[in-house]
Amino acid sequence: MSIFTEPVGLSHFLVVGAVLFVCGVICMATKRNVLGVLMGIELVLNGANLNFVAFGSSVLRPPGTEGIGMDGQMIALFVIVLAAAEAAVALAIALSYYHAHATVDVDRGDELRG
Amino acid sequence: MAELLISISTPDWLAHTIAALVQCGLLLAIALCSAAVGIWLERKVSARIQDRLGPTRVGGRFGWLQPPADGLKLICKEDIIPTAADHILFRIAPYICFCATFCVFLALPFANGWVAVELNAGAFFLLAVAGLEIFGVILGGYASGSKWSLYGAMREAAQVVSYEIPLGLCVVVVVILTGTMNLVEIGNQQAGWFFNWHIFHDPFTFVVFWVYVTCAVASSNRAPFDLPEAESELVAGFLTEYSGFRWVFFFMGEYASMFVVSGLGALLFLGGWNGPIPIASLLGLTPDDGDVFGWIGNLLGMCNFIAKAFAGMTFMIWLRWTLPRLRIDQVITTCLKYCVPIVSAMLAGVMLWSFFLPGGLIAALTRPASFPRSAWERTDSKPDSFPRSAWERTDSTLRVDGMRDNGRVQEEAWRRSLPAVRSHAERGNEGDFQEESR
Amino acid sequence: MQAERAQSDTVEFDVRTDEMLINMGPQHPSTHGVLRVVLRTDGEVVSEVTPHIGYLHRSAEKIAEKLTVRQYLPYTDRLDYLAAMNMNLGWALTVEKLLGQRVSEKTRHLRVIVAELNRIASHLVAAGCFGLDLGSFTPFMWTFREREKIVDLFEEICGARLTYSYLLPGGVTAGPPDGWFGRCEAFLDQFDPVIDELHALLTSNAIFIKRTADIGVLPPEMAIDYGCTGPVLRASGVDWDLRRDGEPICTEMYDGYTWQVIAPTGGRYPDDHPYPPVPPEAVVGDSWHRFYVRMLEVVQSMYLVRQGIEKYSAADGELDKPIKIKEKLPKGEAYLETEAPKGQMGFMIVGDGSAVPWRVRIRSSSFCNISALPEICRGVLIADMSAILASLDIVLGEIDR
Amino acid sequence: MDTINWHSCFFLLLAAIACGFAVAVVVVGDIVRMACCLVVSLAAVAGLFFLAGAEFLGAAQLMVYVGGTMVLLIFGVMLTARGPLVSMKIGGGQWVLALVIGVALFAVLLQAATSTSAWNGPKANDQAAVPAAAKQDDGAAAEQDAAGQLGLGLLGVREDRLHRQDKPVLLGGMSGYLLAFEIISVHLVVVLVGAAYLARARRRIRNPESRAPNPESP
Repeated sequence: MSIFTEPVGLSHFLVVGAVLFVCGVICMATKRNVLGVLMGIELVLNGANLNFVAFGSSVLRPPGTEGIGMDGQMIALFVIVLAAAEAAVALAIALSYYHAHATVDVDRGDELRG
Repeated sequence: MAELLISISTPDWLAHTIAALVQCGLLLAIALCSAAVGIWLERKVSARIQDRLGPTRVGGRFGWLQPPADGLKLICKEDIIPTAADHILFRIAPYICFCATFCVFLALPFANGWVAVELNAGAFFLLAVAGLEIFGVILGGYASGSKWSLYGAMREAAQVVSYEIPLGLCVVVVVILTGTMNLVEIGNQQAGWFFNWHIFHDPFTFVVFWVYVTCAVASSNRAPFDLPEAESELVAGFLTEYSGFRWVFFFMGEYASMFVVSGLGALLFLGGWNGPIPIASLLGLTPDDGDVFGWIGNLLGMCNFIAKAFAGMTFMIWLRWTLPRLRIDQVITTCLKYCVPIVSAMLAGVMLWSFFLPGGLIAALTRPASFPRSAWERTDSKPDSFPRSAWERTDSTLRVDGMRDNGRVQEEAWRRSLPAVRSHAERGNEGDFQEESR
Repeated sequence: MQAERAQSDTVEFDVRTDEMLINMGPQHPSTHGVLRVVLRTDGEVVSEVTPHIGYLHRSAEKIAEKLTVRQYLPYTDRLDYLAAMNMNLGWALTVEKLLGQRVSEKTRHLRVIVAELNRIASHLVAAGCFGLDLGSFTPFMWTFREREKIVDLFEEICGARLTYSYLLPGGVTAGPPDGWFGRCEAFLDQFDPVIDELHALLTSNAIFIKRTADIGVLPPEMAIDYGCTGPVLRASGVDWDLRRDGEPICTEMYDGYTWQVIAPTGGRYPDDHPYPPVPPEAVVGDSWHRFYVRMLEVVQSMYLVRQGIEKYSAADGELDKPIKIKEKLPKGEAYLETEAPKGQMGFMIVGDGSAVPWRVRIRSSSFCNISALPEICRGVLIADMSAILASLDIVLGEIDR
Repeated sequence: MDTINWHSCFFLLLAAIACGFAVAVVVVGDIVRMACCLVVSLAAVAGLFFLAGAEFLGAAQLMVYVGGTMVLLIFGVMLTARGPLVSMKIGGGQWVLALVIGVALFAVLLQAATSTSAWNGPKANDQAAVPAAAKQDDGAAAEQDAAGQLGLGLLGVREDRLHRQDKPVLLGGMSGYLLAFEIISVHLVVVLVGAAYLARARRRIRNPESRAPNPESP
């Protein structure tokens, strides 16, 4: 019953997704750099994405059972696209934040004026 | 191969590992050889352009062994890491660059079925992985701790990210024509005479090919788009602080990626392994005629493909030694003001063309009367003018012609989903679909 | 337009980032030697340019105060080492002006021939390096191939390939060997079509035009203010050439020769020629015109060489012998500017009655030309920097002296 | 000894890379090294997508995320990382807090992931010996043209659901993603314009006559 001989299942993917998600959350919590926070968000989204793909995959389930099929990949695709868009906006915000505050430390930006 | 090893009582895991390593080694050899031949070609072609002889002595008359000699010299050089550099990133950057290029070879088919990993999304995968090369360049440029290197890295980022858009659109054009992203199928659909090549499919694809050439040159950082290492402006750009072995890796990565973009161009537009004349099928060297003959035919096809890729490389070398370098704003302008709009317009054009004249230009010219069924008639009534094998194989996966295939899949899907989406269809789409599919 | 640019005190940017100070040189491929230019950049845009010179300073003027004028001649070779003949000529003419000597007809024509041949060689280097600095290596090889033939010719007459020390005050070291003029003409004949190739490779190349047209525009007033001379001045539309407009000792050398001064006065070049026309993007005084003026001057120099060969064989008399090594200089001073390939090269000699000059001063054309660099480089991109620098065609040996 | 399941081996390898570099992203202080680790982690996730049979998605992940997003990130890093800003430390208390929350969250997720037995995957004897091979022959039928199915799905046709005509509920609401596709397209355009607008610095025009130095400069 070694992991090297047993096929992987959905749970394995979910665990990896969980690790990514948690790393992302910790990253968001502990980084003061705007870009660090952004990277945490990317990790979280990827953890979620991995779950979607795993749920939608047919190779990871016992034969005969059915997952969410194409929907998993579809949603993951949307997440990827939206994450790219989000990164672009976040980067633009980071840039203009930098111009305004001359730093990328999120703790300095505690006033809402631009 | 793994089976062979198992049969001589090698443990299962060892057999598979050895087989995998051998295949990796084979691919690596191809990548390195393409880089080495590219370097030799660069030396000889540039020499001819400049009224010189180039290498003449190392390894015989034509300086065949010059690339290994170069490599040996560079490996013997002192490995310098600047004090201001970020040591770890500086060290790994060249390997990232080379590995990304090497991974592309995984999905690059050399002949019908001769590909390490046949992916359904092969064309997309190829673009995606080739795009990773910039990551190594950016890291190298940043980690060098030199302003010139940083400039090179920033230019690379701006340039390559911009050029991925038109490059991707060029590939999409071909994907629309073929209805698949599987590179082997894309190659097989161009089997036969040269007018089956996608470049001659219609006037739009002809234009798209040249846009592809521009973007391919730009995305592999070759002159006149070699801004990241512009030696007269940025000393050597991202390569400024590199020397010896690491520099070799960047260099090999560059030449291997030249081979890749040329090969991809050949696959997408120039028939891949299908020569201008279908020699293999005329001589009876298709897989149908037996394994051995099929193998020989594939070998011919591979030679054909490699010849095309090197022709592409020669073209890039020729460009490099003829044209001055563009400026960064002009590079971006070329991309965003010319390449993207042109290829977008051509995309629309190709869509319309393959909607109305699915058979391509030659079919449209030779059989204007049979419109719009020309594609069907051509394949059904005159199968002999095309290699049978290709058609039959693609037929089995419902892929003969892009439009026909797409139409059929959509039609079937639509038919089967009618009860569910009836209400949707009644809003006006149904009529269109039925008309076009009949 | 460029002037406007220079006058506006702020440079605007879409995405503003940190400013960066960058040392371009002294070890940089496109600073033509050991020039160091400090760039203040914002992204790719250069907001301030400061040239720092002196890395090749060899006390050329001071050395002249320790040697006799003939002994000093080899040092002039090292000023503009790409046009050593013209440096020799400038020194020789200045010494002759101080001594009040005149040379024979044959010597005069021989001087015209070698000086103009060297002008061709110098302009070829300028054109090739221009291509090189724009990232095109091939023109460099092609121009050097042609220059090599000129250098071969020079080697035949004086034995040296770079530092000739041939045109001495009072005469030349030795007459040309047998058949030398024939080989000169043979060179010119085969060189004629090569010029077309160079034009095809650069002048009319779309990328070349995009990279150089309207880049580094030097208005005529500014050119005059900064003391720019030579092709740089003429490309700004100022019709000024010391071979025609200089002191008598210069212009007399070219008596009887027909040729044209290449300058786009009023935006037009003087003559119909078979070479590519001025592209609509080009502005008088920009980098493209500086390149073009040199390319057209090459043709004029070819005319001059051909005429010189004719006149030399027709001339009577002998070649002059140079002055003695320890020729005494009269009390007094002489200053003379001659038209060297890169601009006006001026030598000033103050004699105190001995054989060694009391003071020598050298006015270098590249020095004045590069002083305009900060003005014309404001607000350009980094890539334009090397284009502008190449179009100024500087030689550090002459700037630093 | 059982036959080695290569699919599982590759999964382990990629999962280790993905998780390891994700942890590295958290631990490493230097922003550029963080970005580097993140890229490796994301690339490994793309590999996991391949293993799960989502080839198109894996390529999309490589292209959009690793290629595009990371370059954007690095761009930002380079524009903003200067001197002391490169690493900004936070206090130990915050670290502890974050770790506690993180571990708790992980425990919950782990429990959720492993609790359902159906999720534990196919057993070795369920399928032909190697699922990677199985994927190639019969599982492949469904995965054969994932990109095509995705595309049709975006156009409102769910090819993979066509055989479920017995359950109209499944088909009714979930027939396709045409509307989502359209919304996202518009969203992307808005984002493009918005990002371009945000990134522009406010213009300080002292001399109204002066113009931008190079209208074409990026």
